[in-house]
Amino acid sequence: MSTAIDAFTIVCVAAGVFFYVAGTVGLLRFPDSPSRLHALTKADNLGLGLVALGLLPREPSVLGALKIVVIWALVMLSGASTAQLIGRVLRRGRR
Amino acid sequence: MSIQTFLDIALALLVIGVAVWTIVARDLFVAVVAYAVYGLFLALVWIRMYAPDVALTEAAVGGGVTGVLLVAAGKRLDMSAIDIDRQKPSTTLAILAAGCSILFAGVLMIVILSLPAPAPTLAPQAAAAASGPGAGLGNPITAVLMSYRSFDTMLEKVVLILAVVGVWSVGADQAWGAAPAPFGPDRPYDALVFLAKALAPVGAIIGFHIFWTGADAPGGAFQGGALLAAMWMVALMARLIELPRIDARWLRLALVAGPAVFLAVGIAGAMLAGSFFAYPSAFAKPLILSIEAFMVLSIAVALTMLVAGPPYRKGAP
Amino acid sequence: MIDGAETTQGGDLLVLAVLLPVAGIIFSFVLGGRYAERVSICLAPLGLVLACAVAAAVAHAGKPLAYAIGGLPPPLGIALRADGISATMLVAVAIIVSAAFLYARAKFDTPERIKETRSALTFWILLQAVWAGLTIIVLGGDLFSLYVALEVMTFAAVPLVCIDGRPETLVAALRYLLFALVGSICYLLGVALFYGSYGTLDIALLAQKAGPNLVVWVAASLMTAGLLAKTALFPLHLWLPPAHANAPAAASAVLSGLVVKGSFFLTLRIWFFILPTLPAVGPSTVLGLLGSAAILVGSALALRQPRLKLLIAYSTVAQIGYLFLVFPLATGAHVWSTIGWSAGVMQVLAHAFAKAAMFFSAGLLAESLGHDQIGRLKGAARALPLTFVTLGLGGLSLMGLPPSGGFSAKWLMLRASVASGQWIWSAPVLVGGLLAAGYVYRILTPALGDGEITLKSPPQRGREVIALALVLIALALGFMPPGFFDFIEIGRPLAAGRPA
Amino acid sequence: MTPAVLAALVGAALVGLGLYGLIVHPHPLRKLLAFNLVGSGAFLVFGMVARRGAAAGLAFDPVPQAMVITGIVVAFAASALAVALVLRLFATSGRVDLDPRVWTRPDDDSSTS
Repeated sequence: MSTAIDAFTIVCVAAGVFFYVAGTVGLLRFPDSPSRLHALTKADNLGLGLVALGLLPREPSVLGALKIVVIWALVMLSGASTAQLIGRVLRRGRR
Repeated sequence: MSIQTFLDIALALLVIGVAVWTIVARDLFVAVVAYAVYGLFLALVWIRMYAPDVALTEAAVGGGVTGVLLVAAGKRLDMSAIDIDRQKPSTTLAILAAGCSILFAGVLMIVILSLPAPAPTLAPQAAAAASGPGAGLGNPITAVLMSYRSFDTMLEKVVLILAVVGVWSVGADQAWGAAPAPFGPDRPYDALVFLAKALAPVGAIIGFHIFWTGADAPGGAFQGGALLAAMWMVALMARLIELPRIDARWLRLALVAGPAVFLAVGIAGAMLAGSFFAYPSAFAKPLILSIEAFMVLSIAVALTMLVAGPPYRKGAP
Repeated sequence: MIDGAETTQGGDLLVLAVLLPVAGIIFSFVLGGRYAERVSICLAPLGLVLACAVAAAVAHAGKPLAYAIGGLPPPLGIALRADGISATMLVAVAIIVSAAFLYARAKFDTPERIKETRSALTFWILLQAVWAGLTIIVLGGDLFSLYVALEVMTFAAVPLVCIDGRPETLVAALRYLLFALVGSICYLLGVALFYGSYGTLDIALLAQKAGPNLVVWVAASLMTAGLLAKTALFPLHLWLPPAHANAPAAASAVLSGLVVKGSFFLTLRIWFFILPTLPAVGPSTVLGLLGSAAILVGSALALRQPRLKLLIAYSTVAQIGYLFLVFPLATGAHVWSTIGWSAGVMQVLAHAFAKAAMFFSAGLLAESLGHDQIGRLKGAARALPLTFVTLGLGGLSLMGLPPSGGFSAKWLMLRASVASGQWIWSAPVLVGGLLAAGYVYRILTPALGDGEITLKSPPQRGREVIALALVLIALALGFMPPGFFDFIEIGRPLAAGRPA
Repeated sequence: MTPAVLAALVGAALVGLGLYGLIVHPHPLRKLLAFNLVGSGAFLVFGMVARRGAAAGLAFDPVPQAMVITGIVVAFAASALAVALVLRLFATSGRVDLDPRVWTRPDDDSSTS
């Protein structure tokens, strides 16, 4: 049982880290701000989501698991809103 | 070299790198943003030092609220930087300054490495005292702040009040009594309004949670208060609520609530527990928690009002 | 149990002395408006009574008072202590702050029908905060509490400088703030090193543990350097003249007379109370030399100032220099170090009272004439006789002419330098006196001459009397009985006759 | 070298870096940023002192950590006051120079009382 959980965690966290790396590469390599933003938010939401998912079964208490989910939700919320705001500023700047 | 050492060194270099960026950045606004980033990395360093309470404070106050304050100021001062930055420091001054700084840092490093070992510590006394009959708190830092060094903690709240008075005092005479200038534009972006509506209630609950668990786990009045202040600021930016007038009685009461209750309990201690700022041992924990509750209020209000700045009235010089 | 860690009889007075102005700040802030003024005026006499009670208790006990806050003794808890010098300072602070309260009433009252004004409310709260900060500085027994007290004082003093809101005052305040903040951080670094070495920040405990080693030297130097920036000792004096010359007169008097003495007092605490046995010839000589330079530079610049308040502010730079001669003249357990110590304390007190009185007078003069240009004072003494009597008597003390506290201080300094064989330190004392005569002469000569003066407003007798009363105290200090000099030795380690 | 000592050395470097910025930059807000670097460097030294004092089942000595928390709040209050002063200076005069020579007028006739 514990081996299965370990394997699940490793797979999920590794996949999450992959998305982080991909997002970071995108941030550094993409040509303009909107596509950089695109890379970044995708990486954050998916990458963090997978890391959180991988850590969930390792949390002994329900409250602890709930905290992990809330953290993920909060990051998604703030990430999405910030991306919106940055995008708005970019559009205004181009006009 | 173990992986942990590698990560520690990488983090150290990162912090120094961002700090260098803050200093050498050409643009004032870039420097300010670099500083905000720096605050977040610093919080990670504090985690590595086994200081979760400090890390929370650094992230919330040092990085978060200070970041908001400086970014807002940096935006308004961008124009001022144009002519002043043209006065390039002379090369002699720069070399002299670099020499002094390197010497200073070098001496400090040597002294740090020559501190005596084993290190002196009050940890055993503090641990015994925190769980003892005097306090009954699981978090020794809260015990130190609220019981052993309560005098400092109360004075520090007085410093916050004075800072608010100082910030208000630079306002215009005609604006006295009015509210500070609003945080955001009259018609805020929809995304911001959505964020504020969704985030502020959750954040406020987390703030209370951090304060409440602070008695026994990392957290406490400062960290909780700072988080509440941040949520209030988000709501202010989205213009969901407006800043209060600075002569509002409730605002004044909220600002002094923490130190005033502290002072009152301290004086009562002289009668009930035989010494100023002593807690009767049966009521120590509930008393400390209730003082902290008022302190959370005072800290949240003080931090927000400090970021908001002096009272403002259109047309006042 | 270690001496000084337990609460002594009369220790309650110390807590009350600290809590009184703190409570004043809280009440003034909540009640607002003209109540801030009323609270200040009501608390001042109480504070004076408390200060005198502390002094009487110290004199009666013949040893320091102590109070362990919360019944929790150091090292984990915090102690307040009052020895001879802190009781003396406490009384001086209470007198000068009360005088400033009375003096400020005319300018910072809240007019009828207006609920609250910016300058009045902030002025009264900030002045009470200066009082609170100074009280904690003289009574605090813990280096970190003292850091917070230093910050209380900074946060109170800086906005006082720019309370009238002109850009020049804002610049002065900002420079003052930056100097003070960097000074605080240097002090704090020293505190960290002390804790890292000895695991306590209590002054009495550190005094027993600290010995001469690298960490202690660096920690003490860092703290001293930080405090020098706050005291405005040459060459860190640049912020002081514009700040003190631009503040309202009531605030200038407190800033120049007392606030800079607060950080000086902490340098005394470090070198004479925590590290009295360190072979500190090197640092004392450096501080003495910086002090001498401050006397010469400050006096020379005072001779060239166009405005009276700037002149008085530069004179503060010079008079601060005298304070630091106490380091070469009183370090160590010599027979003569008692004389040097008495000289230093006397200089602190004499300058505090004389300078406060002179700033009060300069403020009255500026209100009556509408300016304080020295070049346009011709005949002013006839129009404002009492103001110029005060300025003249204050100048007498600054020059060090008898009978005055300034004379006693400088005379004792000369005696100590002769007795210790350190003749060199008598040179700055004497030259500084001559230069002071020069700048006092610059004020008085034109004023006593003939000239047409039109007063914008009549002289204000009541406020002139307050200034005169302070300067009379400065003169009376010249007649202190020998018992006073025994009193200020109470609690000082290595005081003559009882080496540690 | 333990992580705590490493952090303290970083702190010392930050103090030096901040001092350099304080001296070199003419803009008051840049000076304020530099001051904040110096402050956080000093706090890191406190943090090392706390970590070195780990004993009795605690991973740190709580006394210096409590002091850092107080220090961070005080440093923030100082920043807020400085920012208010700078903004007011800019609003009333349109410039933020700290150089006293800019502000001295030879015919200064302002009566301050």
